[in-house]
Amino acid sequence: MIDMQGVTKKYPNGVTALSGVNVTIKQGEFVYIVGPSGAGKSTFIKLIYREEKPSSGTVMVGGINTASLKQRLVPALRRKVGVVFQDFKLLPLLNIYENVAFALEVIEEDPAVIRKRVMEVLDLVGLKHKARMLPTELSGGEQQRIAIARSIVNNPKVVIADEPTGNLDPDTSWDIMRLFETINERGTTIVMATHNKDIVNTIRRRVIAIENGRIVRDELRGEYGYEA
Amino acid sequence: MIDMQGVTKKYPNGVTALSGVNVTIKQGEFVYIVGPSGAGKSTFIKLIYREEKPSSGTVMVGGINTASLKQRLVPALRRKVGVVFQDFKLLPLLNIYENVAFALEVIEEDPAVIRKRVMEVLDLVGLKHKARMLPTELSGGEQQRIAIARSIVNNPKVVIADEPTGNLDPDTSWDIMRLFETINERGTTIVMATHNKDIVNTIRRRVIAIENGRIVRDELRGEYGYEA
Amino acid sequence: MNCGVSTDMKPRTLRRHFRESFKNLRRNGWMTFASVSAVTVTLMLTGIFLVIMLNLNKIGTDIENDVEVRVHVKLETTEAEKDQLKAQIENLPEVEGVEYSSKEQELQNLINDMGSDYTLFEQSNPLYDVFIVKTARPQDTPDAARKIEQFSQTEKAVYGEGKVENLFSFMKTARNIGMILVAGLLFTAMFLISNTIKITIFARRKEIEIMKLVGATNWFIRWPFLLEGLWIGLLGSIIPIAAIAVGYYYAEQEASERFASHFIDFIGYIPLIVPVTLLMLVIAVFIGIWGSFISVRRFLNV
Amino acid sequence: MNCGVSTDMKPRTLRRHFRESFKNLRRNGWMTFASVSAVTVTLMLTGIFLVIMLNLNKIGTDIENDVEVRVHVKLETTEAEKDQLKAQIENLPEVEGVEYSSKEQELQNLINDMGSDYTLFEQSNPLYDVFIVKTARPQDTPDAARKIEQFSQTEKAVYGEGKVENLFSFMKTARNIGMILVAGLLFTAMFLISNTIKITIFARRKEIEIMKLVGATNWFIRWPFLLEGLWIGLLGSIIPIAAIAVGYYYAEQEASERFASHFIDFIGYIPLIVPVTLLMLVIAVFIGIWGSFISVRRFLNV
Ligand SMILES: Nc1ncnc2c1ncn2[C@@H]1O[C@H](COP(=O)(O)OP(=O)(O)OP(=O)(O)O)[C@@H](O)[C@H]1O
Ligand SMILES: Nc1ncnc2c1ncn2[C@@H]1O[C@H](COP(=O)(O)OP(=O)(O)OP(=O)(O)O)[C@@H](O)[C@H]1O
Ligand SMILES: [Mg+2]
Ligand SMILES: [Mg+2]
Repeated sequence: MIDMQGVTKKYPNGVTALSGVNVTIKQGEFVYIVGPSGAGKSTFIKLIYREEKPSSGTVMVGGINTASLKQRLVPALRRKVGVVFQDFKLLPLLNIYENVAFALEVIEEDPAVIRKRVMEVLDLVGLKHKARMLPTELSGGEQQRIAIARSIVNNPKVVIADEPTGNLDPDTSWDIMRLFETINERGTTIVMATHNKDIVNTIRRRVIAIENGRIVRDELRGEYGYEA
Repeated sequence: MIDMQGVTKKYPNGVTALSGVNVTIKQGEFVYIVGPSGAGKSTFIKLIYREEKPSSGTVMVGGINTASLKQRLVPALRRKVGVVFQDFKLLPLLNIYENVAFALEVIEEDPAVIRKRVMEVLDLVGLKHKARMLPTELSGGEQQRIAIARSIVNNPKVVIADEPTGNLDPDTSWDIMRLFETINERGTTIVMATHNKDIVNTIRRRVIAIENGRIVRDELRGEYGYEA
Repeated sequence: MNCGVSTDMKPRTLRRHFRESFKNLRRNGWMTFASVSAVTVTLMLTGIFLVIMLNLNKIGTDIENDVEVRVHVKLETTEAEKDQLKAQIENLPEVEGVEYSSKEQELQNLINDMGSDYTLFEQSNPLYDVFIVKTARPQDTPDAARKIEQFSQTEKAVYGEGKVENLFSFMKTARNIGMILVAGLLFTAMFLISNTIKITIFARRKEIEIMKLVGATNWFIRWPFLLEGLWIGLLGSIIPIAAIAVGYYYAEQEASERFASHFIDFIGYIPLIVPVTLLMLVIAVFIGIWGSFISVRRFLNV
Repeated sequence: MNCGVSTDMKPRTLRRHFRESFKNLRRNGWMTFASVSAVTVTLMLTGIFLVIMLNLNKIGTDIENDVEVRVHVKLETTEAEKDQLKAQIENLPEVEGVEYSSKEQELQNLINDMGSDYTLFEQSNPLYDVFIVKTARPQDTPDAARKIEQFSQTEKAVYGEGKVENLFSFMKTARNIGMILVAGLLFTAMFLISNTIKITIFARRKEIEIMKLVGATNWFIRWPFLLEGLWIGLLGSIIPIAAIAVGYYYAEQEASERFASHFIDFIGYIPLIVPVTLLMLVIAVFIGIWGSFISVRRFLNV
């Protein structure tokens, strides 16, 4: 599903965020990306939906080389990848319903289907009753759950989530994790950058640890591994 | 230091975020605010630095009634309260150094003092080497640490931090907590909204739990108390 | 995984874009107002200026058309010879019309113009019979005069030599300046409208970025913006078009009463209002859409 | 905890605001460019228009000043009586100057103007000796003519009755229209400049909000914005001021050569350029600052 070979990412300001990364993630896997602040987790994730292109090496997603992908075909890639952004990236002038519906409108889905499906996922994240509110009228954790709802609403083949529980209390975090597990059981690949030791150590899955832009550990059924 | 009596906050859209809150926080205290997503923690914090005014009840900060405070005097209040915002609120066009220095420039501090002090706090949060970068060039956790640096740079009497470790790995989180403890030992009041069970249960301080806009628990040396 | 995004838009998606463009006007309330009022003010200025320039041009043309050749007929000329001269003049390709005025009429005109002092001349009229000749194009007057002077019965062909050439050269310069001004104003109007739209879209570049990241194609993002540009252009042109339509109605009436004696004659209501209105509409709509188009494009390469 | 923030600014803070305003121009590069070019284009238009209107007004005034009273002196008047009449005319309060022209001179002028046909009159000159009277204010011409007509040696006082009144009423209307146009254009320029600045500041409202939350006073936030408005105004006025200064230099030279024969005389270089430049500078700077001021104010109540 996702295959990175010899990937290095150097930002224009000279910072090398990733270097020599080799990773293969198969369809249906559930992968945690862990590592200290500024290690390169978000950069790793941005390479998958092509917010960033690798400086060298190849990133293949579903058989597509993202670096050589034509501008015109980028939307097709992004529709197959649901993303929970670390900073949510909700459209500030659209209400919650419209924000989530947007991901279905871009694939020109039937309006009746959109209505049904959006209310469904809003219910899954427990925010059906806030559908008509604007993002600025929600708490941090609520915004995060909207971002999660949007990432899964169009049943993407891959969901990549950057710190999806950073603004959530443990209870709500577990609810979200159960949601991800359910989706994963249906065959969706899940890649999740996280700092949440409890979750990683409880729901044991493959753990890829990044430090200083390099993969330092890659274990099936791994642990969080950073102890304070 | 901070005294809320009968505080209710109803947002213009009709949501009641806090109701009947009575709390007194003394100078020098260290208080955790815990509770589920959307409980009213950020609203509680916004009342202290007067981003929001109470719908009813009184909020006194350092003897000032924030609701009746004249517009002209609001800056004086905010200079005594260092805030780590849940969404960081860094100025996007200023670099890291300038963002942190801004909190000292507003109090017309001596430029030499500003330089020294800003580099000092950037060092404390481990980001001295990124002083010339823009916020968009930092990782989520790095941005959060800049927000923390800015909140403490002018040695405020109160530091209120909304989820200050939400984007940090456990190691870095502990570093930040040690920083807060040091500041607290020097007499600064610290009010911190958090979802981090480990921290609350390890560094035992007063815990105020909010659920559905009401204070449901207020214990000295309390525990996080929400178990999944 | 199959690549590519269908480029045909479903009809319901077009409907969605229309709905979305209206919603965006409301969502961006303040910005919409600022853009619409910029269009309004700019078009108002352009429209008023256009109306004035077109009328000045008309008046200039009227003055040019007043130029004529006065052919003094030799004193001893017989009626038959006069007819022949008239025919000769009419045969000239430049000539459009010839009128005869006897020397008695001429003296009467002179007395009317200059005052009764000239009644003295009634005893011995020193004037000539004249043919008053109009050319099809006023600029041909000097040529026509030169040719007429060759005819045997012509004593003299007078057309204000020097003055007429100066008038034409002045009008030519004035027209060139006017054209430059109109072109400059149209350019300015277009620049200001598209500049305003650009700034408002610049302020929304984050939105565009997010839409792209969520999988929207460039055209999916563009459509509502283009439609917004269209509505802003249309909304902004309502007041100027109405104001000029009403204002010119009264201005033209007033002018035809007040200036009738000065040979000043405004362009008729319909012949002026129709093209001016159309031009304003075209500018507003075209620049609205085009301004949106190029501004959105800048932020689509994410 | 002590309330209140000192309202006196330290000198180093003012220096900081200057530094910050320059940095902001750079940080907002694209927006700065858009605002500056809006100011440039608007001022260019305003300036050119002003120059044209001022010159048209000048030409109109020149035409008005050409109006004169021609006093026909009775045929039997002696030289002494003529001197007395001249003195009487000069004593009128409206009158500025009186010139004498004998009937021989008058005929010569007529022949020069109308052609040699009129040499016939040399044998029996039907014209009068005339005094040519100029009034201080052209509008007083009809009054002066009426008074002069009462004097015993006056045969007739001619000033183009009817035509002159029409000319004045036309000029008055034209001046009023011109004034409305200039006022409208100045308003438009100010509106467009401040509107552009408003939109750019609207796009930065989040910044203002954050600054307030971090403890900045309203004036601390305002200063750099006001200075930015000032720089944008100044930067935007460079090109139009330079272009008009150079352009008018050549236009005036060209005009004085080309139109000398038409009594068209442009306003001198310095008397025109100095006030026009100052006006443009004032508009740019004042509206730059004022536009920033009112726009920032909208977002300061956080
Ligand atoms: N500006 C606002 N306008 C309207 N409603 C708001 C606004 N801000 C917050 N709310 C609502 O008030 C309630 C409390 O929000 P608050 O941000 O205080 O929650 P919180 O405890 O900080 O949650 P989290 O842990 O998710 O950050 C929520 O239901 C939220 O939707
Ligand atoms: N757009 C950018 N331009 C320049 N440098 C960047 C950019 N984004 C990230 N970086 C740098 O790249 C490195 C890795 O950043 P990244 O966001 O991938 O870290 P992360 O692992 O997600 O950290 P966190 O846990 O704090 O979110 C950091 O040093 C960061 O400063
Ligand atoms: Mg990250
Ligand atoms: Mg919160």
